[in-house]
Amino acid sequence: MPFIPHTEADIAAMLDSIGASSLDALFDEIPVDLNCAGLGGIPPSLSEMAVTRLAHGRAAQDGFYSSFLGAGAYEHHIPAAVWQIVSRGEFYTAYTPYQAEASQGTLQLLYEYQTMMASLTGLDVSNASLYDGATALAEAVLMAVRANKAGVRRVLLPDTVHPRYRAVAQAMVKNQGIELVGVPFDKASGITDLAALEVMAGEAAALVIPQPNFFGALERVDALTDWAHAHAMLAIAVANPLALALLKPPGLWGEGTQTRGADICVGDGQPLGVPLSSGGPYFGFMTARQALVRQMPGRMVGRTVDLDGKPGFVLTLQAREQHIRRAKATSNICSNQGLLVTAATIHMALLGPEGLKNVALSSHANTRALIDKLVSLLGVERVFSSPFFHEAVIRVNIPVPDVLRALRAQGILGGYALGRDYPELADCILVCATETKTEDDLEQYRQQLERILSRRNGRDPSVPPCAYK
Amino acid sequence: MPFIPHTEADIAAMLDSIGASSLDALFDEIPVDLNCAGLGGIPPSLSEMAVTRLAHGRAAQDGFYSSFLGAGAYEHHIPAAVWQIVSRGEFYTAYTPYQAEASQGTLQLLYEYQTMMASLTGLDVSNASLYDGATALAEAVLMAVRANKAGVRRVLLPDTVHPRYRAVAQAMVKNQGIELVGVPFDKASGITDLAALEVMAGEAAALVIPQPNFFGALERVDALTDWAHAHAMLAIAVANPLALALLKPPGLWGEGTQTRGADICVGDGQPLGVPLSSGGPYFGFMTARQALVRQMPGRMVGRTVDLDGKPGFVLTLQAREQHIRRAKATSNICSNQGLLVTAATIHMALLGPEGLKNVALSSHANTRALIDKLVSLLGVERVFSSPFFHEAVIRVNIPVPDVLRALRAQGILGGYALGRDYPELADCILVCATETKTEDDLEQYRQQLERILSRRNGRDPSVPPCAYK
Amino acid sequence: MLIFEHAQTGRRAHAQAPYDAPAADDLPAELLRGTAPLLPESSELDVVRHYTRLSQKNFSIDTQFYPLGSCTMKYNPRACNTLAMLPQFLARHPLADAETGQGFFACLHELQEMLKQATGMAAVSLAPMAGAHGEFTGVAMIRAYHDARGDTARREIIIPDAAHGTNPATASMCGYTVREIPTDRQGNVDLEALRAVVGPHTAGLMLTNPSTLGVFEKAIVTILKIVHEAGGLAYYDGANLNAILGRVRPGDMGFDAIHINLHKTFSTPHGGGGPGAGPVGVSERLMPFLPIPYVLEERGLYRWAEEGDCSQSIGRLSAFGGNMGVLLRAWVYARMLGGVGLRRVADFATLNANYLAAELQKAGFDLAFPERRASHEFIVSLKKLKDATGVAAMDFAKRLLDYGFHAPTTYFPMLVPECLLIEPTETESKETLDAFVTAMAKVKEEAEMTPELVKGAPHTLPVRRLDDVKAARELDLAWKPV
Amino acid sequence: MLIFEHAQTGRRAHAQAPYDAPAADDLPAELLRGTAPLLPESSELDVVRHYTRLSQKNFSIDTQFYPLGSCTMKYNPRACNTLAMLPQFLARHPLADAETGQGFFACLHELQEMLKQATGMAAVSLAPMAGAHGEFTGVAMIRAYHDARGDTARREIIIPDAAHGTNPATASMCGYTVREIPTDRQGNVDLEALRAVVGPHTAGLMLTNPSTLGVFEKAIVTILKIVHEAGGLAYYDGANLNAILGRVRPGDMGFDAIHINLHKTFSTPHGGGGPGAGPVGVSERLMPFLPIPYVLEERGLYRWAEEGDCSQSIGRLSAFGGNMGVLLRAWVYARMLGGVGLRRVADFATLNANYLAAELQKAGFDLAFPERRASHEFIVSLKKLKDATGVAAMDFAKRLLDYGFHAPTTYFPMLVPECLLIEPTETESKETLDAFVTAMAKVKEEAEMTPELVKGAPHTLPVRRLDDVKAARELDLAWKPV
Ligand SMILES: Cc1ncc(COP(=O)(O)O)c(C=O)c1O
Ligand SMILES: Cc1ncc(COP(=O)(O)O)c(C=O)c1O
Repeated sequence: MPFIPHTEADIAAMLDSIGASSLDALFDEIPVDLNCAGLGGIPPSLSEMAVTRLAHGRAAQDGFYSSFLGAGAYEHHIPAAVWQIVSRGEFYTAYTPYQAEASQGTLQLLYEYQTMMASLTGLDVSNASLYDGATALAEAVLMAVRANKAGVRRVLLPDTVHPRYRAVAQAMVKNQGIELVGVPFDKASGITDLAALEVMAGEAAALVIPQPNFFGALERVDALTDWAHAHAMLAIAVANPLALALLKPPGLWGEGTQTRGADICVGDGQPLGVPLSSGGPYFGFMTARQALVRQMPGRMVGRTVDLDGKPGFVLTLQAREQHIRRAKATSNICSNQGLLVTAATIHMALLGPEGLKNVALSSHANTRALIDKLVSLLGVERVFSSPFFHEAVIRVNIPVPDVLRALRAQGILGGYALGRDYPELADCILVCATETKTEDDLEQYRQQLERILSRRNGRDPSVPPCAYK
Repeated sequence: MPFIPHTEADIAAMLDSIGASSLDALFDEIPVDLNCAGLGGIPPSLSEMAVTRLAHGRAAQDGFYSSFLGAGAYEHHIPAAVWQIVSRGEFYTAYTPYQAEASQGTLQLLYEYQTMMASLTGLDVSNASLYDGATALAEAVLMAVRANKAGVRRVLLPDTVHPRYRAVAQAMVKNQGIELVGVPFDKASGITDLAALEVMAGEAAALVIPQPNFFGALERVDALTDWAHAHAMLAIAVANPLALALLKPPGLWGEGTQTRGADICVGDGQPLGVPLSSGGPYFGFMTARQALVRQMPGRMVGRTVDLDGKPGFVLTLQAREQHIRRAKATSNICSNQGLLVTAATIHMALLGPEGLKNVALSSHANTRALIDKLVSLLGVERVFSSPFFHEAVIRVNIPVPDVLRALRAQGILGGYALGRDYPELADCILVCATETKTEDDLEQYRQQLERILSRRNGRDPSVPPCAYK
Repeated sequence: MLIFEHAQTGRRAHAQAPYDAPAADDLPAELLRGTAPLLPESSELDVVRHYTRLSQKNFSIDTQFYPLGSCTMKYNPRACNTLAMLPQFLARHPLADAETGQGFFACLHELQEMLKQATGMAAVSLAPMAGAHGEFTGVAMIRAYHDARGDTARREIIIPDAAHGTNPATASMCGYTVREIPTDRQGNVDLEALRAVVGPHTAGLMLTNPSTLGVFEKAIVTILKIVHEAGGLAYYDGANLNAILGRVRPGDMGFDAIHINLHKTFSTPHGGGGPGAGPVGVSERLMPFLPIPYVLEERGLYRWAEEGDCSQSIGRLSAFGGNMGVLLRAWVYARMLGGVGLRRVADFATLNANYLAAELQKAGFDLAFPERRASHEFIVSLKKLKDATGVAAMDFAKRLLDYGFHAPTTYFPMLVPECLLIEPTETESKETLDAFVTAMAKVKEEAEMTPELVKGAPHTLPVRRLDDVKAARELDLAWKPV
Repeated sequence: MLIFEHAQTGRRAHAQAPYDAPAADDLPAELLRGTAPLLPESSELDVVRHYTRLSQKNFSIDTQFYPLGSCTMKYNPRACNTLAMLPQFLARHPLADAETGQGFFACLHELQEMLKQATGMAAVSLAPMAGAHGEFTGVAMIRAYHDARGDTARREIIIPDAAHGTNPATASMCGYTVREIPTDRQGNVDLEALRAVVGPHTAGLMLTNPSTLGVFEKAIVTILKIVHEAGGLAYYDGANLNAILGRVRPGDMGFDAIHINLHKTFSTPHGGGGPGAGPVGVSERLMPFLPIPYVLEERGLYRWAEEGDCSQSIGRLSAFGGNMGVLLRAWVYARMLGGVGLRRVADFATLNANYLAAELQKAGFDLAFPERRASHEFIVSLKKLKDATGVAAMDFAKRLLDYGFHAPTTYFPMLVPECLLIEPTETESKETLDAFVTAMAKVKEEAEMTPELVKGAPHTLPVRRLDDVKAARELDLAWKPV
């Protein structure tokens, strides 16, 4: 009986105390005809040893790759200390800190996290996390619409925002009759087209501004922010938090001294100490101006004092949340991504402002070096002219799927094929080299790509066929 | 400055407080001509990320093998909980519990460990560990000699004891003028020759009795123990602690009701939750009869009470130890293998008596199955007739180094070549299959061995040459 | 002390960052940051020590009995953590081709299949990242279903008053109006009230069974019949699945959509707030609307089902498909328990709850539904004690902390005054339950003899009772350097 | 509560053992165990909870400042743990062929080379498993050297009275007689006394430098000259190497054999007692006697040097070559610090010690050697305080625990009455040192004002002062079921 401590004697004594004749008797309120015969369809119990062997086998089957994939999830070095502390039972096996006095560890950490995120984004307040960057964007859209006094239910969502984020936002807001309107990008620079925006002025509750955008390109965030405010819209930043160690924080976006900066900033916290993990768990972050704090979704931790006046921490502003406000809550979110926030907080504390900035700089330098190497090859060119941060788009003159498959056969994941989301960029690859990559890794990529391209005339016999269909 | 927190301002303020002009000034008592220029011969500092990459590369280079090696170190499944708890900072980064009140975690755990080991070996008292099984044997020999009222400095050490243990004991006791006398084994049964013993009666302080012995064979421990006592010698057991979940505990060895059992039991605790780890750290255990407690080396934890009468734990009988008794101490040991004992204690608690016995039984059954499979091959035979526990000797009819190298090329470590320590067994391999092995693993071994043996006439072209010379 | 207070300008954990990072001289100055963010400048030792010590200020399953009702705080097997964090799984990029992750996909696919078996649903998607996210998914599918049929007048979701707050909040997020229905004296849905609200506006019903009152909704078949006949669909909030695993399945009860909180029933850790995972299961008719991605198996090869595979899908719920690490932990758990073990979960969770209820009743506590069988949890009401002594459920809860027990859930469900919702889970031993009963009895006695002691609790924790009101009034959500 | 008291007959952690293990019907009954051993029968949750809670009762570097003199309790980088526990290193069998472990051997070989560089010795063996084991190795080599020359009358080892207990104990284990020599007022070896004892019976001298008094032996060259001229060899106890790393090397001082406590200077964790590692370094003349195994590199391939390689070796010190996991941790540490970083260790360990000494002196504490430069540690004597208040060093130490600081080493070295040997290490920040000074001053004040408070300390730990005498008189070394 894995994980069940009961001895025969325990069971007998307990049934006796209850006054029940058997375990079955405890289910006597369940209508008999609903009873299921058991879970025979589920494979039999394995010992920890056997599952360990199975899992190791599966992991070994998948192996490791030299990856140049970014597109919203980034490979960074995570200090060994981070997950050793995160895995401590006291963090790992606690619930949401409902009993504040018995949860000061988690609560203080969250308060520290909120402080770090507020500062990193240049805004006043942070919540304690949302599911991921994409749902955080959706929540920001809902928040902006709630905050809109005029009842406008339309939000401008540039095409340069991560396509998956746009899809999630769409799925999450459409049932509330909110319209998300795309904004095209300039084909030369790869950033949002300010001219196109002008056409859309007026009826929108907010403009979303990605920085860097999905192509790695740096948007003209000051102009966009000021434009949004000039048109009575909120400015919602979607940012890579690592980039913010280097880039102007959203809270300061805008030109001139009158600007108030972006109103809300969201993004995915994964680059801050969360392993790629095949896609999750990551965490969404959200910060905002103080004025919007009561519109925020998700938990927040506040500092207060105890009976003796000693400082301590509690969940606060719970009246926004579903367990109090129910149908009128700012969101239905309950469980969030607390443990990942724990990792991020320790990660940021270990790196500090200089360390985080160095990671950003090194990642960026690696991507620059890679791009330089690749565009030196015949048949490869850069696509967009804007400055980029740690990720950029290249165009290749043979079919992208073939290129990527051939690279994969050499243990290299060459990047993200943009054609899937942008048909006009079907010959383009989004590549990223973080600080984890060495000069040798970059050189491997270049050499392999050169080899692949140089055979462009015949079909390369070393390209394995696609496994699917 | 890795791991140094000092800021420039700190350094200035601290030097100021000291009244020193520079860091160099702090070393002004070191004779100038001894000053070394620095450690330029040591490679420059790497970031954690860079060392991580380097270490991962080295580990990947080594890879994994399907191993049938035992010979004193055994592959067992270790519950995931064990090392997750052991790695907790409070266990991992504490020192020897000199301040008992601030070390009740470690001290209580050690008391629990002592309890478990005493019971497992059937003896009264346990120390808190020695370096490894081999040094534990050496310490037992010294202890037996100390305890010998007649001043006899001779101990009988059968050839069936692990050759490395014998070597270590020799290195550690020879300077005190103690003589270790070998006892031959019976070539048919593979166990200590009782007849040969008779010849040696008289002048010895102790007889060492391995169970199982180095060949995996089960010694006639009752007869040996009684023989030792009949000749006024102490009986020193050297046991695999996992085997003791199944086998008669040394404290009960001997026939008839008058027997007092072995006097001391030592061994290596590695099978109790310690990974193979390329050879260490493991830990040596030692238990003994109460009467010998003051002769024991190493730390011991005792239960006592605090000022309020509440139970608590302290290091005790420290007057035996080097830091008090100095030149007259029972041993020079100071640091022991505490963290491994931590692992073993949690491991034993998780497995319990039934679990530990099941591991022993499964390991044994796997080895039996393997031996049956292998001896069914032409050219393979069992060597010794005695019953064995989870390890046994086979003879092959082509050179052992070739067999092992050919197996290794298939990812299999086929066992330990006995010729190195027993020239007369140059055609023999000691094999072991623990509970971690599946039927498929055993079958792989059989098939590969069959393939290798079937080519016995020509040199097998698939045998790679030896890398050395 | 905050980590910021351990910090010092110029201090660094030097091993943790590449040195001499090259300047980003290609980036326009106006896009760069002027001042450094307020991250602590600390040494590695200070960070490790600070967070290790902070952790010690938490109660957790690994350190305390944690009978937090509705949260299923059972033992989180350590192997789940170890195996979910195997380096290949951790290093895998979410957008890497499926060919490079067949081992990983095999685990997810098995989990998907096991969840189908355990719930009796026709199909499962692992995408939602928590229970509430699963609820959203389920209700969005219900809406997509009606919309697809042009049945667009259905704009109401019926929810019992005992429901968890996520249920009504979810309905609102899906653009629905909530119709709350009362609970009867026995803790059941009031059937008359249900009949009164159903109709052509009914999009569906959301129900937790066993309910958050800790009792099994006996008339479940009738309830679903009423809803279905009115043209509505039925959503099952699987937060309490631990109570009935292998005994009765939501699919067999007739539900159209469900979620499962893997961080409850499948014992993945809650991490002080999350992450969870809330896979959804659906009946045949909702299958076309399942969110993406989910795992497809075709001729022995696995891949994600994506946009092209399911044109009617409600779409994506996350950028990269869900909380994979949580799913892997649940997979390990389910494989260790197996079919028989999963059924035992319900048996022993129920045994523990009923035993604890019986013992507490013997110790003089009032059960909210004494005539009912407890499911995996049950409610004690301290109303009488409060009236007699002034000691409220919250005071009582805080005093339990002093005895080394995490408090049960307080003031939820809101219907029962001064309630404690107690869920022991199957992984706790009789001894632990007995010790808890002793502590409960002791606190009751204290409440009667020395009520101030209880009202001033806790007394032995890192802080005494904290001022919630001040926290909300004088908002302090981020530290500012002085 | 002991783990045995959480146990219950028939209870098990069921996931942790193969089921249905086949009987060992081939084994003779008389060789089998009759009754089961007294191991606890517990659930996995109970075990995890028990040991997690026990761990919280420890002070440790990760949770407290730990200025335990002579023990060098500095930050143990977490990366060392992670990387030493890479699965391939953990899974490697010690007897697997060297060809299968070239990556592993490369790390060890680098460590061997780095230690040679750091100590200035001609060769290093990584075999000894702790400092004392290294001492044994060193003295055994000295003996082997004399014996090999037929110089067998040398049967005495000279050891200063300030030496650690392992030094004399080691000499005895090697069959030597100990000649203790006194320390002068300045904390130096008494040269006259040394001259008086050396002679044809002298096998060697064992010395710690800086000594355990926290001062550098200025006349070290003279001392070694005296010993060498008498035909003896000199052994360096490297426990205090942290003080001089990169500043002065034992090899350059002229020592013949040394050990290094990797669990001190190279920051491998001490694990509540061990494991440590005590590699030995030797001068040219002792090279033939090095213990086996050590790592050989031949044409780019690594392997162990074994019996056949070195006929004069003193032999084996362990079954499988040493504490590999500790060595790997030290390798990671050394690679992260590099040559420059290792030198900084001594700089800042010394800065911290001298600063702390200066501040404590200002706070009214008596330094044992106020005219001397502190090395990486220093001694405070509480003799005056004791005389005035009755508060002994031990009381003082216990009271520091209440303030959240581990106590310094007490009553060692024995020469200084009521001493505290304080070693802050380089990884602690100025703030931490200042906080410690404040606590020291506070306890001093308490000792003066309310001595009983200090004598009754600790007051805030899991237990109050424990009765050592009872522990030794009424020996209770193992629990017995009642
Ligand atoms: C009954 C019930 N429904 C839904 C939820 C929400 O689940 P989650 O926290 O996973 O979003 C909970 C969580 O406590 C619950 O108890
Ligand atoms: C000066 C000195 N020498 C030797 C030793 C013994 O080292 P180990 O504990 O590693 O055996 C110590 C340990 O405390 C020490 O301080």
